[in-house]
Amino acid sequence: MPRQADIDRHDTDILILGTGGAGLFAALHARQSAPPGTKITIAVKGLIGKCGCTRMVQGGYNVALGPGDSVERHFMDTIQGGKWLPDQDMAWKLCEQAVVRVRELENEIGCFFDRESDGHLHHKAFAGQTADRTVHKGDLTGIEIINRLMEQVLSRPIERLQEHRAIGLIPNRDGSALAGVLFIDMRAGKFRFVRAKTVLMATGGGPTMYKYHTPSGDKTMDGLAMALRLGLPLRDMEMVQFHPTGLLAGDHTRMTGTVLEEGLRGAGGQLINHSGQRFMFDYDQKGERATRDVVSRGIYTEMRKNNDPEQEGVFISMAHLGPDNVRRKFKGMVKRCADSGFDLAAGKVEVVPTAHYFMGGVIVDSDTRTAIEGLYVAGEDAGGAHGSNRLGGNGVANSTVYGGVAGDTMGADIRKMGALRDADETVLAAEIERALRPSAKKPGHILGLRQKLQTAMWDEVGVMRTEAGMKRGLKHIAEIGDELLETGVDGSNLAFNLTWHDWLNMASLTEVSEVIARAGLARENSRGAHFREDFPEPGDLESSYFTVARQTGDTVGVGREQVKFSIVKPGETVLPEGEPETLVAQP
Amino acid sequence: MEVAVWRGDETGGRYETFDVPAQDNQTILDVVTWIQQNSDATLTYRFACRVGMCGSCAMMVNGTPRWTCRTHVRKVLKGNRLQVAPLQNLPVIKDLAADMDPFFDKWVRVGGRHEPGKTRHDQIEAIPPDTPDRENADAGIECINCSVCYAACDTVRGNPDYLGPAALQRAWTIVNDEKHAGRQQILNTVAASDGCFNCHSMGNCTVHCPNGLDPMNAIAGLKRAVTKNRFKRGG
Amino acid sequence: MMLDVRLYLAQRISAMIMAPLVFIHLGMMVYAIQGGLSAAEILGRTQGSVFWMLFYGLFVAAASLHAAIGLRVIVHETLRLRGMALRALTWGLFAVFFVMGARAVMAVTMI
Amino acid sequence: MQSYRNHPLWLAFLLHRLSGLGLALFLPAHFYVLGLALTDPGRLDGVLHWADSPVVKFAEFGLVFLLAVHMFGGLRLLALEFLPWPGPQKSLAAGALAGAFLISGAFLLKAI
Ligand SMILES: Cc1cc2nc3c(=O)[nH]c(=O)nc-3n(C[C@H](O)[C@H](O)[C@H](O)COP(=O)(O)OP(=O)(O)OC[C@H]3O[C@@H](n4cnc5c(N)ncnc54)[C@H](O)[C@@H]3O)c2cc1C
Ligand code: HEM
Ligand code: SF4
Ligand code: F3S
Ligand code: FES
Repeated sequence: MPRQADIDRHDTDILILGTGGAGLFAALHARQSAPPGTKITIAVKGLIGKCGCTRMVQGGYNVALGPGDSVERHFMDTIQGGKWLPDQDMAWKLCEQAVVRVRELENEIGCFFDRESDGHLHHKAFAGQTADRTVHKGDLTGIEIINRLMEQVLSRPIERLQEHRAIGLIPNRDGSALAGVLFIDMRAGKFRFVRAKTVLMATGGGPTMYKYHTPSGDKTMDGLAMALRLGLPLRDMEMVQFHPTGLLAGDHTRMTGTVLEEGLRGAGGQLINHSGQRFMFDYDQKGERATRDVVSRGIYTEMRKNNDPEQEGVFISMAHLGPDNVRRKFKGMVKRCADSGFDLAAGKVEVVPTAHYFMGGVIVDSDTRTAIEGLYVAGEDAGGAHGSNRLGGNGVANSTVYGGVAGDTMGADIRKMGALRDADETVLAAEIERALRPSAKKPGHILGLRQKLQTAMWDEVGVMRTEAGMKRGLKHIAEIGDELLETGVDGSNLAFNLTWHDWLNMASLTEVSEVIARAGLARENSRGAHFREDFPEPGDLESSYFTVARQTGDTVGVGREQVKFSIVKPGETVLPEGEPETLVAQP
Repeated sequence: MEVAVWRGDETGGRYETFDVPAQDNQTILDVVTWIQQNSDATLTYRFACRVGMCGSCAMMVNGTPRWTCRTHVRKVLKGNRLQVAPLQNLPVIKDLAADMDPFFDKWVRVGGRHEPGKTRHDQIEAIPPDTPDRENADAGIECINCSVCYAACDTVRGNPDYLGPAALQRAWTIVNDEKHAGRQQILNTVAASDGCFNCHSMGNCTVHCPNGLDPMNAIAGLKRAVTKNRFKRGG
Repeated sequence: MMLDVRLYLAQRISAMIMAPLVFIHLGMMVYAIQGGLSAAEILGRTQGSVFWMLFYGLFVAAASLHAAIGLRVIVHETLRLRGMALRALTWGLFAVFFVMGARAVMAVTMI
Repeated sequence: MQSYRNHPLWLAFLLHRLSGLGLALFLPAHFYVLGLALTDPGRLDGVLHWADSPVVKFAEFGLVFLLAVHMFGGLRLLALEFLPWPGPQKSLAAGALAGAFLISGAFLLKAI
């Protein structure tokens, strides 16, 4: 077992965790804002720009640049979509700065978003929007954004720590500020402690503790688990967004859970249950075109009714639109399904709701500062901007806007900061011991545990929840956590040892799963993504509260805090009088 | 099925054989994952998105570079046997994980980043999507930098300094991007030795690009553009 | 260290020059070969002809340049030769080809 | 051969390279033989007679074949590089090969 003396130690000024939209933007803005000579380091669990979910963005980016659209309208949609739970200052800044950020992406970073034939930006509308607002690059918007950002970062003198996994946020001796971050250099299998004056955490959440999930494989809630252990308050932790149509291809393939795009339903795709019937109109007058949460619940209800292990999900069928037409319009999706053996154009494909996005996260102010000096959080790791529901297209807007804000804020704050802080060596030692724990135990089957956790979360803390279910869920999670602590990993060679990282992934996921269940119990109403069968009503909007979870010692406590309607109150609007309710042509 | 997997690191290695149960809807990534999760916990490989967007998972499958998360076993299985190795033309880190830095270093070296002519305070330019330049730029834009073409190119194999198909394709995109402020500079870079003129149009890149892109054609475009530019400037 | 625009153009232009020459040359061969080759026959046609001298002179120059650059590429990619050695090899090959070729042209076209 | 090379464009490349190499190796020999006319016309004749034997005929056919293959392959490349060629490069490769066979075939027929 390495002693602390064997840890590689390393100093920098600005340290950024993660290379999604938030991390990469932060690096670029930090370079623009920080005094010359500031050392910037970017550390990531995978390869720069090649991991995380920003790259996987398909639909696009919400920005109020479309004809007739306004920041006010975007803001109102965000508040209403979030069922009045969003932090309004954050939501406002999101909508306002998205305009700047998209111009920056186009003019400075080099993205090219799809155009109308006259050369102006093309905008489309996701469900839940009252204007055509989403800019995109075909259905591979994330690749365009991340590739361009990645090039900008790679070609600047920014220090890179690739395949470096953050495992602990280490405070200074008196706990008043952050000293640095403990990593595992995954390739070497060694520990590395990096001190920095400011640290941005942008590890992107990612609800991958569900049986079906969309995010990329490197995302396992490490960030939120680290924040929890540091004692930071987390909000909206019960809010897990499910995408209604994840591919169902069996539990032996990593393809399962991956998204079949929203546009399929928008274009007229039909959902068919086990008895061959369309069912969505039983749940909502918009049928398949209803919002994500509604469709997810519809599908989930049908699945429960059926309860057939042979045919778990429902089917999406496009064939009535003409296979050639479908092939042309959804080229990428059709090819992707074909690669995994399904015919989307002419046949039908089995789908399930799949955990997609995590609205909860660390409490931050609208400049990304947290409760502890030196730590900043942006992107999916930060809570508040979306409330109970994230609109399609607001995710990448959020990560890029706040990543940039974080870079600027760190660049400014660092001017006031003196020397690097010394770490609390006992916390450092404890984190190392924690990570090395499995190498002292008898190797076991980690995948089995992960499957148990994913089933427990899907069944008990999933699309539809009850008090009894979540309590059962908590019991399972606790058992799984205990079992994990007794499960070992062959530690003879820790270099690029994926199984060790699977163990660490499980540790983060189990910790955060518990918080999700506890926060779910604390919210006794149904808002957005959180649906309680025992409390199906949204409750009084005026007295809306959000949940705040915090770990003290070994226990997680969840409280409630009143939502501040700092810009607009329920029942009111910031839109000028006489504005139409929606600008989107109704089908 | 019988799966031979390359095990080792930069100092060398050998194939080890595993017996993996066949399943419907099984990709090469699933096969490799199965081995790590059920048979040999020390196996190293790389993936992220699992749906063909991140370009982290490419490996040599039966001697051909492929994205493994989107390669169905059925498509490549030969006599119930499979052979999986790390991507060639790149250094190996461990087992199936290659070091992709040289690939990205060339992406940077070619000048593959946007040089802005405008700022975030300017309006977004109206650019019709169907001009020939824009269509040329768009043709290569969906590159996921997976390195499959780079591993497939025997010119890279012979000349490790050659910029390679993906970086050159990026250069071609930029040359056609009217928003880019330094297009001449890119032409100079690719005209130098180790640039576009090393390409022998052997087409491995185009044939194997999992996204159906055509770097060979992009490089031909560069050759033409540099040549034209050369004569225009006289000598 | 490998092909830049100058070498590339030299190789492509020499190729373009050779294309028609090869056609004619091959045509001649097909024609001449009927009834067997003899020195007298060949020389009778070519000796003293300024046209053939220019024709083959150009051919030899182009081919020497073209082949030298071609070999340079192959040697670089298969034997990893680079730097001065590679440059020396290229021009050495060119010189050998060119001198031998020039001798051959003189032999068949001068009286 | 590794499977990733198993397609017409790569075969065309290989053929072009091998034929180019073959030609480059033959070139000095060819020049040497013709150069004999300058020093020793008798020996040139001898060589040319010797060239009448079927083995040498066949070798010579091979050479013309190489030249034809290389030339058509080269023209194919030039077209690919200098004309903004859209797509059908495979047929171009096949066409080049066919042309080469035509020429060298004609040569062979004549020669026999
Ligand atoms: C399939 C899919 C489609 C989507 N489509 C859309 C869409 O159309 N529109 C939209 O607005 N949003 C969409 N989203 C949501 C959007 O992608 C995310 O909300 C957003 O990109 C998150 O950005 P981020 O920078 O916070 O995190 P990410 O982009 O996920 O980046 C997180 C980074 O942190 C790294 N990391 C994780 N753990 C560690 C650790 N322990 N140490 C070091 N590094 C670590 C990761 O490797 C990664 O680099 C989609 C999401 C998915 C999964
Ligand atoms: C009609 C005549 C010819 C044409 C159109 C032609 C065309 C070409 C072209 C375009 C190339 C570049 C290939 C590449 O970069 O991949 C090439 C390479 C080459 N050529 Fe020629 N050529 C001709 C005649 C010859 C002759 C007569 C010789 C030899 C004496 C020759 C020897 C070579 C060699 C050695 C190469 C290098 C091959 C390689 O890089 O793979 N060529 N030729
Ligand atoms: S061009 Fe194709 S093969 Fe090459 S890196 Fe890009 S996507 Fe991969
Ligand atoms: S494989 Fe290589 S040689 Fe050219 S055509 Fe593609 S870059
Ligand atoms: S895992 Fe992302 S491309 Fe295969």
